[in-house]
Amino acid sequence: MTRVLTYLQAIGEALAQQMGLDPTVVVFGEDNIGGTGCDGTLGHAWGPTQGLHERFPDRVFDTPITEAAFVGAAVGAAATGLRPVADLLFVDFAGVAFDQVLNQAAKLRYMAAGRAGAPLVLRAMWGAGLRRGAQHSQALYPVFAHIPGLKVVLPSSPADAKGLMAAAIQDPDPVVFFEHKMLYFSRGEVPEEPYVTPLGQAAVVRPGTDCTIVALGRMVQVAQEAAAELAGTGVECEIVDPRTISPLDTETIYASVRRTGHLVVVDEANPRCGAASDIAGLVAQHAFDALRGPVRTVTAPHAPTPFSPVLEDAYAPSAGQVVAAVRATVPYAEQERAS
Amino acid sequence: MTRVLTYLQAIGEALAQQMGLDPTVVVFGEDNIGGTGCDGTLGHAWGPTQGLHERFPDRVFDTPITEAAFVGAAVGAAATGLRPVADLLFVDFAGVAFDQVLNQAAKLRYMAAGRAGAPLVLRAMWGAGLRRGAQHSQALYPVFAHIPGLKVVLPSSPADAKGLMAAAIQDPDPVVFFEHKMLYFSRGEVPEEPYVTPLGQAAVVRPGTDCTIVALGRMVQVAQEAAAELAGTGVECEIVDPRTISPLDTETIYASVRRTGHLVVVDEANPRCGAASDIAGLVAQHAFDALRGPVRTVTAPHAPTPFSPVLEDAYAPSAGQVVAAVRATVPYAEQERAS
Amino acid sequence: MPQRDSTHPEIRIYRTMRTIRVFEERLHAEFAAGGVPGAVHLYAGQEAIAAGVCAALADDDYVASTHRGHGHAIAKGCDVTAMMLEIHGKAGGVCGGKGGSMHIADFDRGMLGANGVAAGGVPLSAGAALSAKVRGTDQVSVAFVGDGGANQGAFAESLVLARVWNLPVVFVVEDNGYAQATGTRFHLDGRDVAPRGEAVGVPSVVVDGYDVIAVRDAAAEAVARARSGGGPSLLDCKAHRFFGHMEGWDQQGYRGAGEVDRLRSEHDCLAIHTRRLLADGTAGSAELAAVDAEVAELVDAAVTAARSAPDPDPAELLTDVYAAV
Amino acid sequence: MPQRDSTHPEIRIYRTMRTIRVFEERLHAEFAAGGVPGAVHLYAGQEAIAAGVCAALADDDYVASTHRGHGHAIAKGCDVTAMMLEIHGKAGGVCGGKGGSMHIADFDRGMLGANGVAAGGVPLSAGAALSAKVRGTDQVSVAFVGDGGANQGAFAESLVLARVWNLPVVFVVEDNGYAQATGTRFHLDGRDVAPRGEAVGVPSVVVDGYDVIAVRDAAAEAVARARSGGGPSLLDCKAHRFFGHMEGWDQQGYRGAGEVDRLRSEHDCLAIHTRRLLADGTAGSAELAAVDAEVAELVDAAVTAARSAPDPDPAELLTDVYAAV
Ligand SMILES: Cc1ncc(C[n+]2csc(CCOP(=O)(O)OP(=O)(O)O)c2C)c(N)n1
Ligand SMILES: Cc1ncc(C[n+]2csc(CCOP(=O)(O)OP(=O)(O)O)c2C)c(N)n1
Ligand SMILES: [Mg+2]
Ligand SMILES: [Mg+2]
Repeated sequence: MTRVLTYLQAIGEALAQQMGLDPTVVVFGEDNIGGTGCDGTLGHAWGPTQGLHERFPDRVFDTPITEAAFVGAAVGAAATGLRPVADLLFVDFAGVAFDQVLNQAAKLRYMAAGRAGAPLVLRAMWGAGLRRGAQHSQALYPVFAHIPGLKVVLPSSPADAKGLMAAAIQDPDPVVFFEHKMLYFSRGEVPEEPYVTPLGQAAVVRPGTDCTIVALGRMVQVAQEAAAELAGTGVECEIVDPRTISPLDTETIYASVRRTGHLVVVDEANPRCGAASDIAGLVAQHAFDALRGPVRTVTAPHAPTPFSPVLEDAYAPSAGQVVAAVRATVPYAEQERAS
Repeated sequence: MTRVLTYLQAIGEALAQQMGLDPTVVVFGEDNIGGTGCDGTLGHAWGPTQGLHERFPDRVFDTPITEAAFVGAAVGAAATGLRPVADLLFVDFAGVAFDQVLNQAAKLRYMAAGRAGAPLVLRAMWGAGLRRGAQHSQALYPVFAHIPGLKVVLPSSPADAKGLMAAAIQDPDPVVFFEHKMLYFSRGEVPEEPYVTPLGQAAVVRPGTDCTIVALGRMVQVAQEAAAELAGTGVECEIVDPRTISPLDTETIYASVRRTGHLVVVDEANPRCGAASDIAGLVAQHAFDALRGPVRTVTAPHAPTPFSPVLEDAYAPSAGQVVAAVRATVPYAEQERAS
Repeated sequence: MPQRDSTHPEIRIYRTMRTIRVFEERLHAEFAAGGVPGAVHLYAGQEAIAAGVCAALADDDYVASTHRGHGHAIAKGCDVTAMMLEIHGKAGGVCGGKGGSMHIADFDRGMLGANGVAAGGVPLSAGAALSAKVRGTDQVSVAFVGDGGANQGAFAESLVLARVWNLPVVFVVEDNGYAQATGTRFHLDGRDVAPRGEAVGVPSVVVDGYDVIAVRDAAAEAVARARSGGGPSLLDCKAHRFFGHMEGWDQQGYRGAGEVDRLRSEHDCLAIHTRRLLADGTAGSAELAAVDAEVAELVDAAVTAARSAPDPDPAELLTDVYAAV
Repeated sequence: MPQRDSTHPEIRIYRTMRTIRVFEERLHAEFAAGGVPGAVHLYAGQEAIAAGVCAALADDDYVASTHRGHGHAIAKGCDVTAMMLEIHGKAGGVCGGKGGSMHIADFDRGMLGANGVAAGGVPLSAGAALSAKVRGTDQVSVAFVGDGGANQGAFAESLVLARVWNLPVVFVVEDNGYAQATGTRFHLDGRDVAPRGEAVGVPSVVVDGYDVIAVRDAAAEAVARARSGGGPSLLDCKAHRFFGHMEGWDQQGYRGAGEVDRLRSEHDCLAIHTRRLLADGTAGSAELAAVDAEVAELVDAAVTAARSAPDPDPAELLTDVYAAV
């Protein structure tokens, strides 16, 4: 009895189920109900909150374009008994609410020595591919992962999206939940009943012996394509999807590198102080002895996202780049032995 | 004819000299003149802008507490002929102006395909040690270094502070200039005439053969202490101060690691997606063959900055931690051979 | 451009409005046909605001725009073909194809850029005004912002900064009734934005945004105030949009039955201006028809150019992050 | 606390004000003597605002505070010794020594925290109001903000959000004449903040912040409005501070000659309240002297405790980043 949902539907289902299970869960953001016309009729939400308002009319709210206020309100509400799920729309808009994330949500528990917390979820669309230009296409999770006190979730499949959203809502700490806009209509099997995918547990989404590929978000798909191509030439890659970049399941990564001896990290974010170099640096520190060749990172360039389709298509890492990176790190000898 | 200035004075001298050289340089921020009393008398600025208003009354401004507006105004002014130096006070306050840095200043040139730019300097006090608590003690430069389009400067000495500020003001792109609050009253020789310390050029502040220590900002001092202690036991460390974290002078770092075979990165920022792991990751990728042992990073913990002096003193890396990291990476055999 | 200068100013305004209208209606059709990438927010219906405000500006004055920026760009004199190429992401676009509809900018024309962030451009405009003031020119800067964007902190802060620094800036609120699907009845609590300006000492007026002459006159007064050292002003202009929030995004289910039809039949700023020009004899219908023909040709040529223009060189991906050294 | 309840409310207010005053004067002396770490922003002079507002609140109502937060915390019922320990960074501090003066919080008392970011706490307060509303309690939330912080976008946005969501929140502007060294004459253009509330539909009044009864009455009206579903209000309270912006930081050179002396002699809210209590017979001087003695002892004991309290366990550095698992 398998059931297939889109990533978008899976997130929506998690929201609905968690609201059903916990009356303190509230959901808000711009057009999360779907707007109100001049004559007072309610509109229809476009994204994962579609239909929620009909089921939970007292717990889904539209907001004016006041991200600093409503993200801050999520913090205040979370510290006083609610579990808010606030919607930033594009993660790029975190800029206008950043103080409330950086200085309020992330630090509240620490500054209060644990006597309060901010169990909120901040939803944010991210990633390149939709021709939205530099201010609507960023990854930015490295910025959030840098901040102690936050958890940062990057689902790559519908099933994970549902389970991780459930976990994020139930988590006692603030979670930034990244939804890749190019995955919204990707499809996959999703169990119907509520379930939780724990934060901080990586998934080995493809086993392999020759090279570890750590891939994040949409890059998991790209890594799969690359791995399939490499398998054709006898190189078996193991793909690890961390699923949450903070906390990071380093043990699964180190264990994989210990098996394969090689590491390629594929990350759609910008390279400097990014997730790829973070993982590369951690491995160089804690699993150095396992490495039989240089670590390779494949990332977006150190550049904003261009609008033009032809340029944007060259922006995020491609399977071809991943293949090349694996080939560059796995010595030819090994490749041949492996084949 | 040597002359000694504090770091604070050196920055002030750079501001004054560059304003003298270039009539388009303007300086503003909260109390940059020094305030205006109820009866209209002007106050005295506390920091590096002290005295500037007397010399350049038409180009130094106080601002209301409107960081989003005045940082954005710096972008608009920079794109239309001025070279603004805007003062965030504490870098922590970047949160309330972050959109203007992330989405406006950093991306303007790219989105306009190079037909305009935003040559501004954003001054920001950073770092732990002054008992200011979690919202006034952050490092945060990894967040800025992550963003393409920005340059990020971290002077560690008065002489560099002056030269780098001159370079930042003259640079055609937006520069975030980090002033460590615990270095303000540190003293050093500073040439009197205007000069420029180029962005993107690391300094080897101590030559050595056994281990490379890359240290940033105030950590350069800490690394010096550690190196002195290690020298006593026969381990000669080479200290590299990148001076700018974006652009990063990777060549000087790689060259040093190629000489020493070992790398310890000392960074006051938080560890995840931070500067230390960035440098560690880059070396593991591009100078892997030179590494004769695991990279080590010494950073603040993944925690906000605590207020209590006893806790805060344990927050930023100490010389003892650096010594331990060097000892852990440089094998005892080598240490003995070296001694 | 002496020929242009000899035209009656209100006919120049007509040309501007007509250009925007045709540009936008055409983009709507092209988008529906699948020929346009990206996020396209059409300005049709609000032409009187851009045209009226920019009619009160000099060439070297500044405007900072919104995500709904085509009208401002055209009214500020940006090249229509270069804009069309930009919207198509082509080489030769006014931003080399790197910006797209939401980031059209042309600093040579004082167009500081459309902006993907609500109210994101408002502080930039204040900065351009500061620049003019420090450089000692008499340039004025305009900040366009939507009713939704007017709720952003950056807008409120910019009003304060402009007042305190006495900047030559004009804030132009374009209250088109909606922020995405959310009506001002909800997000402005049914109120005007003008009192927010007044509250911080910025002279503010509500303006009929369907009446281009009313807009121009209000703008002229604000611009004169700014140029003469009187500091900032705010115009709260009311004019609803013809199309949905964004092409391909909404079915406008949130709009009342017949709302758009009524808008087009009763509140078409272009029709209103046309009727006035004809009624008071400023223009004859032949003259306007000639303008219409020229505009049609201009936009048609722009679309043709955009279709056949080459893509940007892939190497452009990595340029312009920083100034070339 | 039945004994406390039987005290006349205006004497309870006196006790609160007196406690704040003595706490702050003592901290000033302790800081000068070198015994206090960190950034300490004293509230003395403004006591009537915290005491008046909190007198209108119930125990389970919320307040979000500013960097100048001691007065709010004391008025909301936080333990004075735990606060003093916190300010000294000691174990047993109300935030375990991890917060310090700028982050004193006590959620059990509805004190959502002092805040190091100007206006940073205002949205939190709106969120607590939302929480009360959704949970169906009649709790009310107060957001304190300075005149300087009132220029922050987060404040403007919170006013809008509170209006649109009709939240039970009271915005209390503490206009003490300065933001650091910059006078309201400059940064508010000499204006009140109240019109900014009115502009977005939030009922707003200017209140004499030296008169604790005026503050309490205005607060009571606003709180009643909030509790009964009438939504947000704004009080724009005027009262200057006695000390500099921050201990150890400024010499107050920006303040006019004699300004502080005049303030202390003519506008001391505590003296004003004392005179009234005595004049209308609500209290006798012996009764107030008894309160004074108790307060003196309380604060003295707090300082003594703070001096001798142990430092936090160094292991605390790494706890409370996330909830313990
Ligand atoms: C800070 C921010 N929040 C949200 C958005 C998403 N968004 C894009 S346009 C829009 C509505 C803007 O409404 P308004 O300012 O009235 O302009 P209009 O679209 O009506 O011209 C929203 C919410 C954004 N671009 N920026
Ligand atoms: C966003 C932000 N900008 C700047 C500061 C630095 N700062 C701390 S207090 C202060 C003045 C605040 O003035 P006001 O709000 O009037 O409060 P007061 O100190 O007078 O009580 C400033 C500018 C800050 N804390 N937060
Ligand atoms: Mg609108
Ligand atoms: Mg003040």
